[in-house]
Amino acid sequence: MKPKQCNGKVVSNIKILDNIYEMKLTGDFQGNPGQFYMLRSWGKEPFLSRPLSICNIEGNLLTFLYEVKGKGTDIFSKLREGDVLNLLGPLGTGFPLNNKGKIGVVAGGIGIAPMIYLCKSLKNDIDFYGGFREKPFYMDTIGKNVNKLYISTDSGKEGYNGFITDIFNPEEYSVVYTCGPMPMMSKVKNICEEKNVPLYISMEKRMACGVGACLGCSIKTTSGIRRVCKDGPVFRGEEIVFHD
Amino acid sequence: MKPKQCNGKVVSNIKILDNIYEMKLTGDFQGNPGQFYMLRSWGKEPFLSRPLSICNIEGNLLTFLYEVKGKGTDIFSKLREGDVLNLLGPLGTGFPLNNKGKIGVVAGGIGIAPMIYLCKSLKNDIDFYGGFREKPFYMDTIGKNVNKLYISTDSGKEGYNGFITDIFNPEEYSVVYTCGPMPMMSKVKNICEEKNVPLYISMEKRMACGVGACLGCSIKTTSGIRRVCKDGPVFRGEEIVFHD
Amino acid sequence: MTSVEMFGIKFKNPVITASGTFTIDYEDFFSLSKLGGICTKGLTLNEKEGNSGVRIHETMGGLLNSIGLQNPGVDRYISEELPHMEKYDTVIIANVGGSTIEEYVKTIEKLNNTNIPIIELNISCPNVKEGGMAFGIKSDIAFKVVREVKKVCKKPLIVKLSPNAENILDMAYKCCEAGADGLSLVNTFSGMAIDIKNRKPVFDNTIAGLSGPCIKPISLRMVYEVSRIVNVPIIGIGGIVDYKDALEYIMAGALAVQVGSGNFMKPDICLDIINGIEEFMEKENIKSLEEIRGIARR
Amino acid sequence: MTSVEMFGIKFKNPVITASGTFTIDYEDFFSLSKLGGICTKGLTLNEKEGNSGVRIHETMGGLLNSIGLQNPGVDRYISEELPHMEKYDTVIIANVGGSTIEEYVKTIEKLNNTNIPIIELNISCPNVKEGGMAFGIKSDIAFKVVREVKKVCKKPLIVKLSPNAENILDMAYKCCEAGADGLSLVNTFSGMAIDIKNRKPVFDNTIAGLSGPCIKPISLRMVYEVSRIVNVPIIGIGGIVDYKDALEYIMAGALAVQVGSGNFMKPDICLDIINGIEEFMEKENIKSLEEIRGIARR
Ligand SMILES: Cc1cc2nc3c(=O)[nH]c(=O)nc-3n(C[C@H](O)[C@H](O)[C@H](O)COP(=O)(O)OP(=O)(O)OC[C@H]3O[C@@H](n4cnc5c(N)ncnc54)[C@H](O)[C@@H]3O)c2cc1C
Ligand SMILES: Cc1cc2nc3c(=O)[nH]c(=O)nc-3n(C[C@H](O)[C@H](O)[C@H](O)COP(=O)(O)OP(=O)(O)OC[C@H]3O[C@@H](n4cnc5c(N)ncnc54)[C@H](O)[C@@H]3O)c2cc1C
Ligand SMILES: Cc1cc2nc3c(=O)[nH]c(=O)nc-3n(C[C@H](O)[C@H](O)[C@H](O)COP(=O)(O)O)c2cc1C
Ligand SMILES: Cc1cc2nc3c(=O)[nH]c(=O)nc-3n(C[C@H](O)[C@H](O)[C@H](O)COP(=O)(O)O)c2cc1C
Ligand code: FES
Ligand code: FES
Repeated sequence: MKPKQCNGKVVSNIKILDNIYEMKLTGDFQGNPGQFYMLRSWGKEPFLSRPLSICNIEGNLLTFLYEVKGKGTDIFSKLREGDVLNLLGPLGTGFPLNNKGKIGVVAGGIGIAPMIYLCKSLKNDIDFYGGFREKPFYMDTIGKNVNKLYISTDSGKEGYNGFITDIFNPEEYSVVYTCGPMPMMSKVKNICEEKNVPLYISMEKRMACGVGACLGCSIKTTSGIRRVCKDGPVFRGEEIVFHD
Repeated sequence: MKPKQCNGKVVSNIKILDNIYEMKLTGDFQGNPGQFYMLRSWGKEPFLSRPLSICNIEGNLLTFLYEVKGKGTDIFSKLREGDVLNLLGPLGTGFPLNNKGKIGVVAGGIGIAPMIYLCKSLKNDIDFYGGFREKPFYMDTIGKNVNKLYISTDSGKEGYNGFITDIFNPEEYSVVYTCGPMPMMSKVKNICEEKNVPLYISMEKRMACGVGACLGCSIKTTSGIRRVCKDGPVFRGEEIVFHD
Repeated sequence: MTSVEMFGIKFKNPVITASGTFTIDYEDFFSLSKLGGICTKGLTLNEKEGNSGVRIHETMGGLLNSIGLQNPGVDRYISEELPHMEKYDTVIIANVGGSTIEEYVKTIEKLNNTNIPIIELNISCPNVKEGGMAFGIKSDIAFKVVREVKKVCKKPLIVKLSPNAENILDMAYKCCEAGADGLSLVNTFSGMAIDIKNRKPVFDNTIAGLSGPCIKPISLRMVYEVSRIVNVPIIGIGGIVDYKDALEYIMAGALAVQVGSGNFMKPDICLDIINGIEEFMEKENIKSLEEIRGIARR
Repeated sequence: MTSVEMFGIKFKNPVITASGTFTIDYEDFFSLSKLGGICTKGLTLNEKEGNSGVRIHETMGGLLNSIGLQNPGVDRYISEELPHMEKYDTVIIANVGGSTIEEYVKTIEKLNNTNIPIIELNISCPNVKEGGMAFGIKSDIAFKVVREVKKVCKKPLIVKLSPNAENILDMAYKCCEAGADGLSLVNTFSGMAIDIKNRKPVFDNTIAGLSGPCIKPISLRMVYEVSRIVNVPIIGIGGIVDYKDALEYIMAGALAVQVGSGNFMKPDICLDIINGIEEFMEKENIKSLEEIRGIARR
């Protein structure tokens, strides 16, 4: 599927919780779970577009789930029905979907965004582990392929009080997928390695071009320098080296 | 009337003709004809605010009439009901309102903006001369103090076919006010000087601060260097020196 | 909490308005006594009318200006404008321009007789005797200027560096050698714009001065580098429009900052910056700016 | 109509993609044969992994980058990437980096054996033998590099100037004296950013390179000034994101332009620029870009 430039028209853009928003666009979209789009709804400033993962695609409806962090996401959060964005995508290499057996998905915070689409696309049985700070969100959209849903919160307000990695056991799974904060993913990697379970990690690094040209998103992997935007964002667990 | 920072909420923002828009804001506004506000409806980019003349104030309703020229006015034209702008004003020195006798007003193109408020504020009998490129606009709002309305268009589509200065004769007026393109105002000045009729000219120059600090809007007058934003925009005719 | 001291003079806070961008006209919008300090417009010995033609041109993230040092001359400044400014409880810094060493010297002699506590020497002006190149380009020329000025100047002398200097480190070093009590940097960058419809430069003078957020990455780098090699107080200038920008300069090594073009965005932007610094200090439990000054250098 | 010629080589139009900002990856979005030319990423003798840590930081109107010349080395570039790029009908310019004169020379000897028609020498790289200062700062050092490179280079040689040069005019002049067949300017400006939460520079290397619309007023001024004193073709670079920017450079004296960071805004931004130039020429009845090249200088 070749990426392309296209427009998306805002159908809805609603606050889910605190700084978390869900935006739905209509247009001509395609893409696999783990792939992303570069978005902009402005002219020259901010200079760069912003990468957001595909959270769902259904027909001509594309869903993003995003957290307001700074300038760009703040502008996104103010878009209204009818506003038009420029999109570039689908970009990057997503999750492999051809694994057999039971699958474990471990997501932290806004890292759940690509995992929603993943869970909807996989035909396997899935156990979903979601770690949140204050309160879980968006878990109602997770779809029927999810068998068991494990929730943790740092606040203890819902689910297990602590890190999701405390209650994550990969032994039953043929493969594990993870996306979320680096420390969480690093822990997941250690756990999976211990139990010898194959792992796929969705990485994040600041991007300029999103298409593989600027080398701004390069990371050092065990298989050499790789671009998160083109060679990833999804990498095999053994390729990724986490620091501290 | 000290200028201040304030907000204005868009009540309406409608296209009048081609690139001409009328925007009405609610807020706590004050100001005299010929005074202006610095407006911005964005963060840091474009960097500078944009000056627009008061086209009318009625109660808590402030009207601007503006032409889309570039970045800033383009953004203004896309504002919708409920959007909020930052305003600074009222700024500058407006038209003197205490002249006796019949008054001539000569305006060209978007230069009519401040003249609308002027005509509504003066108690005198007014003859209004409006010069336009294609078609006259906004002339229905001019108010009942206007005695005679002379219109010219370059296109010949309405009114006199040619320059408004061709049909302008200041002899009956105790004072003349003008705002519009430099060549027009220069001609008005020559005509008034010939007939010895006092003239007030509203000048325009690119502005950065709008409050008298940056000296970006300085012009050379017969009474020395003057700031358009603070010492003007309205100057006595004899102060202004037009080049070519 | 936010106060800083320079040459034994106390500033309420490290936020000073930059030369040529802030005048008494701003008193309509807030009390100028809230400012750490105010830098006057560039004062020259005689009145200057400034440049003809377009004086301001907006660019991406900033603006080009070609004001041309318009000012009433030092005498009229002292008699007409200074008394009004002195009503406010803030530190006044007199910014001095000139095209010859003699002009600088004479202007400063006049300022010696006022209560203005600090002089800032603008060495970015074109230097007529040396063929129009600014004093601030070559460090040897700057050295001479500063040494001569220092001989007559009875107040602490801050030298304001130009980012167009051939070598900003050498420039800073030589100015200190010549006796500068402090450095402020930077002045505007030489830039230009062309009007493609007229097929001509926008400015009558062709070259104009670039300022605003667009220059911040470069000016911050200069402040960072200079503050590592000199021991005098440094005032960071360039594209500061919020408290985060100001803190970057302070963490790079600046004792105080100047806000220039930012004033055009919002007349009381300096108050926002001062409040922002204060809140940041509270949140991060910083008792004095000294704790974070130059901290990014280590 | 928009075509230009340099060293007897014809470019369809004056729009070339700048080194390090454009790769074959863009072929998904438009036919690269539409471009006037493509500059390769900076090629070095041996493979380079590039810098650690953050590599991109957005600033007002642009970005800082600290890629650190990541590239597969000239050999692998020639064997793996060049054949793919050569499928397109556009002029390829090989951008060459290095830390010593010998490295430049060896890299260029390898490029001599390819069909690449033009070499662009990036003298902004830190120069290990002279203590890490870039070759592009002091004109005497640049002179030596260019003279040595010129001895072996069998293709027309464009020297890419750094805006951090102490004296851009002297630099341009010396590079031409040393045999440069053309000049391109500018490379990125030395800049930095500080993460106030961490109280540390954003980049592991502290200093990074600033590019984008924010630098345009400065780089345009440099192109304007340099084009007045040299007779070789000049390629204008810096902050070009629309046809108006490109035309400003051409009116300042540039024969062609390079678009760098702009590609990140919109993958086919170069097409928009090419079309915009064409429309402008039609509207203004300009038959050849020669008619307006340098017109703002007169
Ligand atoms: C492949 C990929 C997919 C992503 N998918 C999602 C998603 O589905 N939902 C979501 O909420 N977020 C997602 N992100 C992160 C999102 O792109 C950033 O949060 C966003 O770009 C921040 O922009 P901003 O203007 O709001 O913040 P800024 O003002 O630019 O910066 C705020 C903070 O965000 C970080 N940041 C800035 N730019 C980037 C960038 N280009 N990439 C990563 N981090 C950056 C900086 O470290 C900074 O501290 C994804 C990132 C990548 C690389
Ligand atoms: C005191 C005063 C009152 C004004 N009142 C009105 C009004 O009531 N209605 C109206 O339509 N216009 C008015 N103008 C003109 C208006 O301010 C400019 O058209 C507007 O700022 C252009 O901004 P822009 O971003 O759309 O264009 P830009 O993209 O900034 O530039 C487009 C063109 O407009 C000119 N321009 C740019 N900035 C300014 C500036 N700050 N001042 C003047 N010209 C500029 C430039 O020469 C350029 O060619 C007034 C100007 C002044 C000084
Ligand atoms: C309109 C204008 C006028 C200026 N006049 C002076 C001046 O007279 N003397 C001086 O030393 N600097 C002058 N400057 C430079 C500023 O003091 C400051 O060094 C520069 O603008 C960079 O800071 P900024 O990015 O915050 O604007 C002027 C700047 C502007 C924008
Ligand atoms: C991410 C990035 C990588 C770059 N890599 C190189 C390089 O390898 N060699 C080089 O000569 N210039 C390099 N440059 C500089 C650009 O070619 C160009 O000179 C500079 O970005 C200014 O142009 P712009 O403002 O259009 O981006 C790079 C710039 C960027 C943004
Ligand atoms: S973001 Fe440019 S290569 Fe990945
Ligand atoms: S716009 Fe700044 S002095 Fe008039």
